[in-house]
Amino acid sequence: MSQTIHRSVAWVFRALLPIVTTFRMLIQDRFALWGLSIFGVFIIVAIIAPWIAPYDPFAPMMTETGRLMRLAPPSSDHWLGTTAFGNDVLSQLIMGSRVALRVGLVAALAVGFISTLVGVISGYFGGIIDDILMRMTDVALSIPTLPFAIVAVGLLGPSVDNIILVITLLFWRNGARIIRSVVLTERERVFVKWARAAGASHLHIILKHILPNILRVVFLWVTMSVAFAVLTEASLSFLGLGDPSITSWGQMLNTAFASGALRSAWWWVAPPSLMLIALISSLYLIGRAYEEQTNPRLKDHS
Amino acid sequence: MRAYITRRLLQAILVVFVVTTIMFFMFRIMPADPTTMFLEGGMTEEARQVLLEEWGLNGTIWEQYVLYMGNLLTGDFGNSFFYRKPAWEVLFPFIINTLWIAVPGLLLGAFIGSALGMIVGWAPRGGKVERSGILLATIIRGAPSFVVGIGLLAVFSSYLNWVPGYGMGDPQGQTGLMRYLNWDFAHHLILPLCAVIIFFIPENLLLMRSGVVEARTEDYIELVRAKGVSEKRVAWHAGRNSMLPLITWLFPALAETIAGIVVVEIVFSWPGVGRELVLAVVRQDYPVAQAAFFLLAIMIVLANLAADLTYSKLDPRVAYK
Amino acid sequence: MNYLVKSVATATVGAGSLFFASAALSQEKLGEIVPKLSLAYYAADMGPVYEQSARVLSQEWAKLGLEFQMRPIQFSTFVSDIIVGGKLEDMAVFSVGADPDRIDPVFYLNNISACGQRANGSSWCNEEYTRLAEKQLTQVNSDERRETIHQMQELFQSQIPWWPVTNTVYGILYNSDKWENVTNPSPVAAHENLVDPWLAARPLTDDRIMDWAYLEDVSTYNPMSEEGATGWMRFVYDTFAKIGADGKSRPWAAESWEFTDDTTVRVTLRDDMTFHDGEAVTADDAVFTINKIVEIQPPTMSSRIGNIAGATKIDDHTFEFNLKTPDATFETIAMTYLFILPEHLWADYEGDMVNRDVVADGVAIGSGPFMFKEWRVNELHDLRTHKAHFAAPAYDGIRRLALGQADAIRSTMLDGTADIATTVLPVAAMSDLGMQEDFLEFIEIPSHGTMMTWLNNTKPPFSDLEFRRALKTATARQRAAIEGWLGFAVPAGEGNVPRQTGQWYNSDLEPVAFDIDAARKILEDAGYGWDDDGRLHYPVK
Amino acid sequence: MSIEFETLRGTLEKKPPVRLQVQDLCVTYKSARGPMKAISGVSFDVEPGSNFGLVGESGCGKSTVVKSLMRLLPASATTSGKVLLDGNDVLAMNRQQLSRVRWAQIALITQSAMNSLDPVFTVGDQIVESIRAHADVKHAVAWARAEELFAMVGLPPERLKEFPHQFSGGMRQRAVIAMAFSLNAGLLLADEPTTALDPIMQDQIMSRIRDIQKRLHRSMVLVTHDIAVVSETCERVAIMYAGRIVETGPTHDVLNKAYHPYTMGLQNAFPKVVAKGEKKPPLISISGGVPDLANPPAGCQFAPRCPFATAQCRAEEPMLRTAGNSLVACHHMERATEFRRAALKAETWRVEETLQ
Repeated sequence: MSQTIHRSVAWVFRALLPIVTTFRMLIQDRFALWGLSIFGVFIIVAIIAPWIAPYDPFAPMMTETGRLMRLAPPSSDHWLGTTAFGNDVLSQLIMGSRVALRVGLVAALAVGFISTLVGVISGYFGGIIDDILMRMTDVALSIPTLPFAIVAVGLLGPSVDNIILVITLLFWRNGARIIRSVVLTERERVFVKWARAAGASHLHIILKHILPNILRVVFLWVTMSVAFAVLTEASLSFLGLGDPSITSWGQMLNTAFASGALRSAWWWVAPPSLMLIALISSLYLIGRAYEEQTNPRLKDHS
Repeated sequence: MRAYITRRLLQAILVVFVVTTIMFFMFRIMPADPTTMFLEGGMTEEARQVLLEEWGLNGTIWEQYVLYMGNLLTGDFGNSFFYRKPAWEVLFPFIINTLWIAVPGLLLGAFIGSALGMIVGWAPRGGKVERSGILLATIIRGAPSFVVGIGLLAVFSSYLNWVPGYGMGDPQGQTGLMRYLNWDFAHHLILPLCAVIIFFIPENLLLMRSGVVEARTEDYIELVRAKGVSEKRVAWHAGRNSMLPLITWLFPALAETIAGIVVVEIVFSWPGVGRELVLAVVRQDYPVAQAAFFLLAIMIVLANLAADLTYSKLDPRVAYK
Repeated sequence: MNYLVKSVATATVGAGSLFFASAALSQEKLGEIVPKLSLAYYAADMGPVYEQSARVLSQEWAKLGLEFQMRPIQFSTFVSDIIVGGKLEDMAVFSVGADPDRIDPVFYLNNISACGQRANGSSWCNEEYTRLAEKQLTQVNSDERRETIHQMQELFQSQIPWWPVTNTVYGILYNSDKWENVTNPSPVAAHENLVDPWLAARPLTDDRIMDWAYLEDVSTYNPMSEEGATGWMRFVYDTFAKIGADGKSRPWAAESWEFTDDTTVRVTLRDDMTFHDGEAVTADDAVFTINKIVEIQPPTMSSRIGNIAGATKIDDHTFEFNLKTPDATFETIAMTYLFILPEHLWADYEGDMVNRDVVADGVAIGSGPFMFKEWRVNELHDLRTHKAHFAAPAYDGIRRLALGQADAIRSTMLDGTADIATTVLPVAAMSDLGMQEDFLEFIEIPSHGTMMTWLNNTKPPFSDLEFRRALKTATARQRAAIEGWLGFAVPAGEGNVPRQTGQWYNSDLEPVAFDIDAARKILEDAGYGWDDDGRLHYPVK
Repeated sequence: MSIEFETLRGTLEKKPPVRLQVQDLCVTYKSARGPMKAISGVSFDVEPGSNFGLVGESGCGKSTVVKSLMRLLPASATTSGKVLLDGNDVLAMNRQQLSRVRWAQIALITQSAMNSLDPVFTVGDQIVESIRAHADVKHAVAWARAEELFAMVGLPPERLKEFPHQFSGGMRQRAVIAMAFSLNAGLLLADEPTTALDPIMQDQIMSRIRDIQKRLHRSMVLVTHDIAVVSETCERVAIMYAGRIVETGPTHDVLNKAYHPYTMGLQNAFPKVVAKGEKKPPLISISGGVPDLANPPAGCQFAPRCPFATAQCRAEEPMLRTAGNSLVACHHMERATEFRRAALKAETWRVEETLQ
């Protein structure tokens, strides 16, 4: 029994190793540094959001005269002013980070898992399984992203969990294809042939030989999926399909847009837009830098 | 080559068939049904049955499915519940409006994107041009299309007031074909088109750039330069070779384009397929929504096929078994 | 998100229960805990107002020791599941619009309160109340009917199965430099009214086309199948009568009418009416239209023509309605809805009349104040004034722009492309604009549109009258009006009929003031108790 | 043939062979491990119409020399010295002048023809591109010239319409050769044109190049590590080692009366075809490797591998001095005859015993 624990611990350690090396490699690239730091800030803000948000995101702010403080421009006690419903924009912004990251990370992990599963199985086993899975991927690739999401959220109801489910249903397809192509090249490697000849089980080969080598692509794909997930959640919320009981940035923009305050209340519209851009592009920065470091032909040899 | 095309077409038909089926069942198991709009107004139960029967919604789901698919083969998308006109007739004018921003947007975005990508890719490695090019492209790529839309609206329409922000033309404008060919329509087209172009540039730029960066280390580039041709011509060789990954990405990206365009149409009140699709889904107008999905699925599948064919034209090495 | 609601509630309740626990002293055994209640409301696709109101109301109700699960539901699913589907789990907060039909209280009294009615989502069934409901329908004499209606509200107020929270205030924003005499359509919403402000308005400049920034809700110009935009259809097709502000019908195409007996109404038409193609409007057209409708029974009209047997011509300008049963609402609901089609354009049409594409056939011709000119779907509707109409407006035409989103409407109002805006742009934004810009004027339209709270009367705790009384006492109507509707709604009255319906509202129902402590007192007297962390428990069995 | 084509051919034929003078050429690469001096002070002249050989182990910098002559080095390289084509210095030219000179006066046959042709353009188009870059002629005329060039290298003209991947290795090399002659450049640089080919094909290609050379009377710089090829093709030769010319002169003298130990070692390491009945000399290789250019040893670069190296060799770098008809960079060139006899014996080159 102790022997298997020992081996699994070793395996976990070995699986973690590439992530550590990736991290160290990423640091050298200036873009990745920028991306990682911005992303890090978002994660910290998301974790400590309830404590640093000055007000409850939905609490109505009252003026001295007891009237609802609507569309107040930024002031000392409301750094980013208030919304058309008298809520504090800064608190909604901070709480919004929690939603964006929750959707982003959970959906990305789910997408990453399914893409890897489909990619590895169809890439490694090939034959009929490969055909079936690839035809399924073709079908999934032909479904227009947002319209499908609109129908699905209409069907399931506009809660955050449903949005995560819809995003997972939508984005596993691209990853599956990328990972499958990488697995195909790995499978042809000589040592895989030897291992097979030596009687190793499929699972053993996949875990020991195939998976570690494609971790690079999986990591890249998961980073991109976080960006897609945040982007799609924001678009869905903006279209009014988001969960109104939460304060995602897309939801803030939807409320601003629906209240016709888009042009007058810049302090209500600009911050969530900038947060979205910052978060998504920081992820793209990490993904891009990662791709350049690990793709020999792109590496900057100067 | 011919065998390949027929195989791909068969595959395409299968894919479109499956997508339409998925969409059909998704609409049918929606809790609300199209008569909801009238129930609120107090429609009697018998009247509701008459409507359901007229719209072919009263049989079992399986009967409805067979009926729908049967009609589909004969090109009949069924009548819209809301407009009571053939779904195709409802959608057709919207398709043209969407194409007005989708096609030029896609092409201009791809053209500008790849041109910039070539410049950034050809610039000295690690230089200022490369760094700022990549940073800018990544930031714009990070902006959701509605943020781009809102930004354009805020700056050009409300602050600078150069361009109208909404609709497709002045209410007094001419009608029929002439309405598309006049200055006023172009004036309204500018902002939504820019939003789509901006939505497209970053991907193209970054893909072309990495293509050019890879190509410039190739041996043939050295020989071309040795031939004493102009530097621009040498860059063209690198650019020409990096068009391949671009094309394979560009056409299938239509699935994402439609998503982006739906939001652009809503932000700019542009009467296109995307906006009508959202309205149709909210109204439970299945035939129109399904016709729109059918149309989008076909566009995407054809795009994939087009990508493969142009790929072979661009890269002679790819022979088709 | 709901943990926030819970934490706010427990904090305040904690203090409260400390006080009560010490007062109660005795080791009172608590009954079973009241479970988490789901609160359904319109999702974000209907705008942020409903979410904000539901939150405010649930915050106050939570002070009774209750806990809520917020459940946003998309509009169409909400209507089909909860309003007509009978699938209301616990509670719902939603609103119904200010349709002209609802000036006659039958919707509030019967449709959503009487036994067996499909729209009775709160599934409250009281035999006595339902008997009165059927009776008032047949009372053609309005005084008798008012007496019965007031009695019904008395009975309803004693049971309070559900209750209204606020009445919506609509608004109109118009360009006062270009238009004057823009009258107030209250209590009906502007897009449902014809005379106010549309026919009353007068142009001040040479731009004699009124541009109305709105959304796209018209599905066809065939009045037999249009349900969503009946208001707009009445611009083209005249009706026999018009609803007045006092809830009574006023003559329109029908000069006068009277009940010759309980089931026949003799109507005399105006003699100066012409269709848009110049043909005179006679009783033949009216009789032809009514009999055709009764014969075809168009589905969308079913709720209004169920009681009509047919029509018989008396002479060129008089005819009689033959009703199946006496119907008190005929004047206010049917006469203001039924339209007149030109017989000479429809008589020889064989196809399915209900689905006839009138625009394509070029027969979008009625006798209303405006003539059809053009319809670009999802873009605009263009109507020109029918000069010969007896109440023709003082300008040349009306154009409705299908902009469909608040920001577009706002900017078209500001740059002068649009002259008037009535909805989609929130009322608060309209009033802000009215104040900021001197060329924009804002009119407030108090309406009978109602936001109401429904309870599932079939199961505890809502089956207990005391609990319902306590819940009503803890309903923060004022806060909902201010924080949910941004001040553009007024706290609703008592009973189930809106105060704005004028004569039908029973004003001497004894009011229930908002008071959390009184509400907790009611619960305590009824045997309910609170545990240490302030959660409400049922009385001990 | 159209008149235009005749005029084009006429102008090209009249172009004289070019005189190349390379004076003190230095090339240093900027790399992660600091600057690397790939070429330190190479000078040689190529008479018009003559063939000049550049011989040395791979990594001795001979390809870098060729590339620097046409300024094709990557951005990380810095070049100094002079490269005179009929008197004007290529290194001093601006981009405009350089592009006029490239291919018109100085053309290149690359080493690995495998991927030196752009895969997405037809071979014909690439040749036409080189012609039209310099001569303002219609596409058809340039195509006719390309057909003539293909005939010259023995390739069927209809293959011009095909893509590089449809050519075999040998055919692709011949296509590159055809392209090199497209403008009848005065100076031809052949950078190991046959290394990537099998021996039979090598011989065919080299004899093809020699015939064209004789017919067109161009000057040529042939870079190779194959002494046999050099001896058959080039009138003069230079032996390069670690970025320097260690010996240069008429091919016959250098190969038969070598003064520099490296030249002697080079000959031993190369299989010679001997007349029937003669004993085959043993193959002796020079042990050790090329010095690390990042931190080169002091004194003569060959000292660490030279069996006759003395203290002076390790201290002071020898300069090129005349020896017979050649120039040689060795402190002990006067003992050349003794070295030559010792060099023939295998044990001379065994490193262990000869640690003087």
